Amino acid sequence: MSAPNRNRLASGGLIDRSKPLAFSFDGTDYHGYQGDTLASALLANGVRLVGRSFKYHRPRGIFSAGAEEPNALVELRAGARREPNTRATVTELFDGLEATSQNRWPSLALDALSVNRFLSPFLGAGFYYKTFMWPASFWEKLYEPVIRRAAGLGRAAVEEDPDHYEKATTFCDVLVIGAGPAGLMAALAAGRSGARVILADEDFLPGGGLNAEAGDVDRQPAPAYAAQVTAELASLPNVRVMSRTSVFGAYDSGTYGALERVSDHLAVPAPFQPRQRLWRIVARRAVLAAGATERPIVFGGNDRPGVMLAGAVGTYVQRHAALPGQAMALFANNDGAWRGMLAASVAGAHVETIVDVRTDVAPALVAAAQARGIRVLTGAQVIATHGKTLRRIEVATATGRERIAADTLAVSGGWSPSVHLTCHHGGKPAWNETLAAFVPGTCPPGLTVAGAAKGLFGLGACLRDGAAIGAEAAQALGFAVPAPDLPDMADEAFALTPFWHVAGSKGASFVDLQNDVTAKDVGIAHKEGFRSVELLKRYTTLGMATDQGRTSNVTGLAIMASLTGASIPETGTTIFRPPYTPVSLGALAGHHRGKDFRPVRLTPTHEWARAQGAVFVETGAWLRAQYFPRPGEKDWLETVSREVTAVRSSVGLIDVSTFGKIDLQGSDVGAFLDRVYINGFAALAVGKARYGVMLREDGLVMDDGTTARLAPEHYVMTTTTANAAKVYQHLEFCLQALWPELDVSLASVSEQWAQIALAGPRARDVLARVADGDVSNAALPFMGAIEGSVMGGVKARLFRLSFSGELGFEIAVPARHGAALAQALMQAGAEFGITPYGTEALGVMRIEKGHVSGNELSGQTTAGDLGFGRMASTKKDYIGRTLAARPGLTDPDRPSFVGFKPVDRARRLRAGAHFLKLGAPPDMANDQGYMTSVAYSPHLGHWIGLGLIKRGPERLGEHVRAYDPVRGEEIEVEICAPGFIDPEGVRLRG
Amino acid sequence: MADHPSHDPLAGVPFDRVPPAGAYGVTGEPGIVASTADEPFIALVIARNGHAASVAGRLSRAFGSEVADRPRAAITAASTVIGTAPGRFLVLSKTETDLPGTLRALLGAEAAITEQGDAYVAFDLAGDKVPELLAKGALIDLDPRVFRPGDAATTVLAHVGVTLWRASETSWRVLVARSLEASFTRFLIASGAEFGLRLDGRAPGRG
Amino acid sequence: MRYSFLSLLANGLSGQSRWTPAWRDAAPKPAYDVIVVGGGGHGLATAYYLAKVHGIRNVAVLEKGVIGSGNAGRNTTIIRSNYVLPGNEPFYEWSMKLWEGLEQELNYNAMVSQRGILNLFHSDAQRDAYARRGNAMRLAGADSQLLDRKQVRAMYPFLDFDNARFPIQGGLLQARGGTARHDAVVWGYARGADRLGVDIVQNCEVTGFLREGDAIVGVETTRGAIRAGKVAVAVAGSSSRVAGMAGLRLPIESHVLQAFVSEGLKPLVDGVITFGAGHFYISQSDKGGLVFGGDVDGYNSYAQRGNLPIIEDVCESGMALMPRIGRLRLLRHWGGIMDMSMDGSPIIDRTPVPGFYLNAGWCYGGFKATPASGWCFAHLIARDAPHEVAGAFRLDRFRTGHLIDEKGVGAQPNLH
Amino acid sequence: MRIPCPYCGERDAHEFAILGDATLTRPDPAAPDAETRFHDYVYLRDNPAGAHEEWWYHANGCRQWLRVKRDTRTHAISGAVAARADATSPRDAA
Repeated sequence: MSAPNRNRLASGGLIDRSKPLAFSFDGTDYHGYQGDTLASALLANGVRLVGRSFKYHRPRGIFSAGAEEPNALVELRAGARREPNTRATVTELFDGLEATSQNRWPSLALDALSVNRFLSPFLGAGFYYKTFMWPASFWEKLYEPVIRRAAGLGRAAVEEDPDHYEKATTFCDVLVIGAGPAGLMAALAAGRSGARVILADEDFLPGGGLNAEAGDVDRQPAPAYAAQVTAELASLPNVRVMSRTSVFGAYDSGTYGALERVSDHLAVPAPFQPRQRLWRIVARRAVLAAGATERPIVFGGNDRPGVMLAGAVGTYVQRHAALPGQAMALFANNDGAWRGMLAASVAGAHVETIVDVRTDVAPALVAAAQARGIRVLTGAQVIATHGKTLRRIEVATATGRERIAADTLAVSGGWSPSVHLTCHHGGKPAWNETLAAFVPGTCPPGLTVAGAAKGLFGLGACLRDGAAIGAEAAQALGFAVPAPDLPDMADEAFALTPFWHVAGSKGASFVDLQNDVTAKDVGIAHKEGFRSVELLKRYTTLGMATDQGRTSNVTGLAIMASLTGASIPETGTTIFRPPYTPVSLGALAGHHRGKDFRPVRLTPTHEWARAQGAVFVETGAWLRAQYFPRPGEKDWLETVSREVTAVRSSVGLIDVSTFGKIDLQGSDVGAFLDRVYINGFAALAVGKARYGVMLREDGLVMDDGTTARLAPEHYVMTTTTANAAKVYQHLEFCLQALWPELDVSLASVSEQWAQIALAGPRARDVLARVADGDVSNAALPFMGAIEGSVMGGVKARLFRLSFSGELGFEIAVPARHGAALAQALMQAGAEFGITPYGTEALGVMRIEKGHVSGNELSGQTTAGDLGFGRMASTKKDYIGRTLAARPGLTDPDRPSFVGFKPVDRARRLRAGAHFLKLGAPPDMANDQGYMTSVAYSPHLGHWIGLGLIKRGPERLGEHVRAYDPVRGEEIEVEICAPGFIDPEGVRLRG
Repeated sequence: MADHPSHDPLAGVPFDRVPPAGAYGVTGEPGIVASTADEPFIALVIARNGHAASVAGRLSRAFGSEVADRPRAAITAASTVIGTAPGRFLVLSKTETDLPGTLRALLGAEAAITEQGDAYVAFDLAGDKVPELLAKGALIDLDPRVFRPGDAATTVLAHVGVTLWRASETSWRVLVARSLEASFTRFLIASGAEFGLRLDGRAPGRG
Repeated sequence: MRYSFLSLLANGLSGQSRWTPAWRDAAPKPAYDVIVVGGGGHGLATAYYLAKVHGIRNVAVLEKGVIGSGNAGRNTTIIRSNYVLPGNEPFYEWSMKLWEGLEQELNYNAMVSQRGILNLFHSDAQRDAYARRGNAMRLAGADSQLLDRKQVRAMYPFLDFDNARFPIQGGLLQARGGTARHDAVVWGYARGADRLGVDIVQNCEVTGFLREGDAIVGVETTRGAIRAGKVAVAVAGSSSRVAGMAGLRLPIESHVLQAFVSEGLKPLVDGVITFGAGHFYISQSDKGGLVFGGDVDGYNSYAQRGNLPIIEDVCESGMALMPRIGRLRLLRHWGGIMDMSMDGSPIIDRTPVPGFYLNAGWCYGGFKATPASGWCFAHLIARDAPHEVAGAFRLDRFRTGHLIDEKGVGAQPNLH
Repeated sequence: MRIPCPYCGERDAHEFAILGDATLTRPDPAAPDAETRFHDYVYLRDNPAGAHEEWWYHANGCRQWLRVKRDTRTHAISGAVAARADATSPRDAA
């Protein structure tokens, strides 16, 4: 177990050799060390084949050492915790890690779909758009299912994600993104000023490039210097260092999204710890110090396992003491890559050949390489590679071609600054000819870029720039920044000759490794006119893979530019959309899933209702008692019919606390109500309530409800449950924005008052036993509203209202007394067989009575449609009055509110059925309206319905078809007046 | 899911019930103690147009603490007055059994008074980790260096509207709509479990 | 070049060297019979049908950038005809019919894939509303099925049936609904129009109108003035700005709608699913990415990007519906500028300005409308009378009160 | 996006509901062309790409209606004032 890894250096690196970690890949056990990534541990164990590409299923190895990884994607963990498409290069190794290769069958080494590569001459860019059309019906049946199965990468878990996620918000003065040399110095400069600083870094070890740096900084090894600065930052109370935290998006007003991988480095999260935490970081200033990404050179066979970015080779050797191979070569166009390879050689890597496209490489570099026994080929290009995993490269030099043995080919085409976040507000990067790279353009407000992310490629320059930018950010916010102490660093000269593509290559030359987009595909796009960068990307899928084109975008652009003859900036820019790196959906959801998806509102009688055996139903955010089944009842209909019958014959009660309740106080409330209701309220007497209908300004009905006048300057309004918040907001708009001169104060009292409706012929008898005062018809007549008390001194508001059509009262008490009131009413009504009823029975009774509710208040109906036309005052202005008069809203042909009975009384009605004239063919031209609500009326012994039908009130008695093909039904119904029971209202006035 | 236990502090607690009093999350000394034991009398004062300053002044004199027309909590041993909106104040009292009556007498025609004592459940949150817990739901800056004792905010915590204030260096109060008590308590438990949270429920009696 | 087995074979054998541009990158001529402003799906489809159906071939499509770079390339690719109102449903069903023959019509595989769209419902009231809608669809000749909870579970067993805050009660299925490859639709119409003689002029932004009296007789552009018998505008997202140049104020606001795609995955979601208890809909592309979205961000915007609250809201809904997706990753999100009209329905109409034709107000529903929108707009332009399935999409309906408000939320564009 | 509420301070837009253009004035219902004016008021919008003054309601805060000045191209917010004339910002008053 603790035997040294095959490709592990004996010493050096930032791994802890005393902490071996066991892991498996494709079922084979290996071990690595604390400080490894999965990729470094695989390399140290000599594993070179790790994945298959998207389209051609070509064998692929580890290509990079960071988030830009296009190849080394694995399924991490197993079972419900399976994480597809996980980059081995940023996966921190932990004991027990289990990884599996993906997008292959039956095995990684023997993938059946690798036959695709033999079809590759036919599968070029745009291939799909030109074929699979014959015959048409084969697409869904044959072609697409095959394509879908072959496409995709990893597999999602089958079970529910067992881990927890959290979201949190934090605030700072200066957010520093990236803890490399520039980021560390920026955080230090800002932190020393006393500003609140957050330093967020995606790695588990702060330091960035310093951790892969062979040289010294400030007279100590670079990683030690990083550790020293990190330690100082951690000691500052105003600085928060957030490792394993990727800032993934720059949103508006200085809000940044960040993902903290709290537990991803563990087999399972610690008790009560989330797997990941989403941070919203609100920063007054931000410093982007995200570094740069190396880009490859495109040549034949450049995707073979063993071909790797040069900087990644340096990282594996220096930071992880892992050798990507035993015989290395470099193919580059810049000095930086040389220096990295020389350092790797010093560290123990066997670097044998350097191939550089340039003819004018600095003699000192050439001499240094040769001094280490490295063969140097300048003015040369790699044109092909060989081996299942890399064994030989083929190089074209000025004098000819030769094959050179190498199991690892480091490639460097230069570096692209990580400008991603600078683009998130639409900023376009600018092309820098000297660097042959895009550098930040217009940045999001408050964000400045430091170090390599803005194109500074020397370590000293990055350190200095980071300090300056960090200081500037803090200073801009008014903090005094002490002069930073900078390590003395000289920079190596930057030398690069832009070079993108070895034109005379043999074999497929991949631009986008993950999506298998080749240089030839770029050529096809060019031939077919998809030449602007947006079209190129969409047509070829270049840059659309999980690596977001980090190593391919610029190269693809450059190849297209060379084909069109235009410059790179003329051809386009590569812009980046958030997120910077992919973010788990679980983290974005946080705690809000399952039953905690949304808060639940419970009525004051919830526990009481549960004790009564209630079945609950979701009504918006509320949970309400739907019905109260009793033993022996065969279905809900029997229960509901019993409840309805009990109310109609004796007495029942229901919690109606969910209605919106709004207190209105002031000298202008009456005038105000007149302006928001279609009917008049100014003359409403104290102690009385009135039903009102409210329109939107466009003339359609918004809501209905009753408003009672409790005192000369005190009213209380009820709204429907669904519209409570909307109506309150509307009233506040009217008062604050339209008529601020009115003396009206609004207060929501929905939560303060529990409200219970008591209905039925025995309602008064029951109430009389619970109320402390007189509730006789004289004291509390129909539509009366009085303040009093119940249960021996509990403050109460008593309303004589009825939704059911029976003698009815609504009794409001302070919410904490709601359950006690229900109990008291039950006790008082016991001798009458008082029955608790739920929303279903309430619905049945309102339908029997012909009252409108949510299904009719659809936002598509006018007051006239619903039969309230005559209620509308003609003597005053009110919201919606003017536009309600438009011809389209007053058309007599509009569907209007009426009742319906099945002609065959045994038939069941269905809401949602459309009305057709008898004999009319079922088509849209004959559509006359639809059934809005239905119920089985135990009182009548058959189903009844409410609905909207053209000229309804003129057609009472007419028979029409209720057409309901989605339930396979069609029945004949009779149009009738909407009140099925006691249309004269004798009962409720009783 | 079967291979590893999940640490759900709410396992077995129905979502439509206020979780019972007790200890949740990591064991040991709780990082947070949440309590709903204290049930103050509460009323909303709305200054009528043009009377905000006068009302604030009268409230200051009556309750013995500087009430300002801004999101602050004026705290004394017996009362707290919180600004929730221009000219709007939530008055909490431990002693005024007829708080609306007292306020009407005090403010006369200058303000509209609405009783709200049953509209809210008042959570007391104590412990160093309270700001970290609240940061898991809040979208406002509750850093103890910024949100000082006496600071108040009417805002949203994990989809639940609240009025909260910092009552002292180490204690915080949150008013939550009564119907949302169960959901809010679940948020507290889920977010506080990593610190250890002790929930002290209401004394039976007034609830 | 016509695409056939033969052409594919020939190109495969010749190293893909014989392909020719899918459409000409035309330079503008001084005058056209019709200028279509806007090189998105609607504009290109309009030009195609003008040429194909009405024989009007002296047509230019003017695009300020490259074709398909606006909403045509920034949507979630869903096609469906599951509307309820008589003003809408026949139109969208006509669009559905055109989708069903589109690829053969255009000789271009736009990957029209009828894997079904399922709208979940979670309450009796929602069920009733979906029944009403399903029946309306049948009246218009569309297909619809009302499924119960068991049937939904059989289709998508991995949805949260056991621990949901808002339990799934059933769904309205349109089996003919599905998705299409959005970019390919643009390219297919462009190629088809080009072959019929239409000039597709890219990087040509309209900066003003040429007037003769009241009438519009052409456009000013960044590539010079171009005269036209008729100017037809299909620039969703920019409708107010372009109409403003003609002196018109529109019943439209521009809002941002975000869309999301996950990393590529093996098949997981077959058809399109919409969540009825939150803002979330999802499908999976042929490449394997989960494509999903939710509500508009809610505020007027021309920024083509959104903010975290909606991203979180969408993912909360996604996790509530499909708790297995927690460990999958969001790969990209982006925003499109929606032409949100005041009743949530589009406008295809002449305007009070002679010579100026308007196609606008598609809200977030424009992609699925592409074929019928082009068809009906071409009809209007060619015949100066509305096509029968688009007769309700009048500009003056707000004045007359003949609104087409599917959601019933009134003149509040961000709620449609 | 964060909105500077004059009373509550800067708050995330998540706490607010937006109603749209705040430059419109509810017409006089007695005007002879009231229907046309109401049509314009309810339905027609300048919908500018750039500076926009709009109604935001601080639903999860002080429940004030604010007039917010915001750029629709950049989302940059340059100010917010309460709708009610006498509801001056306490910070201004201080």
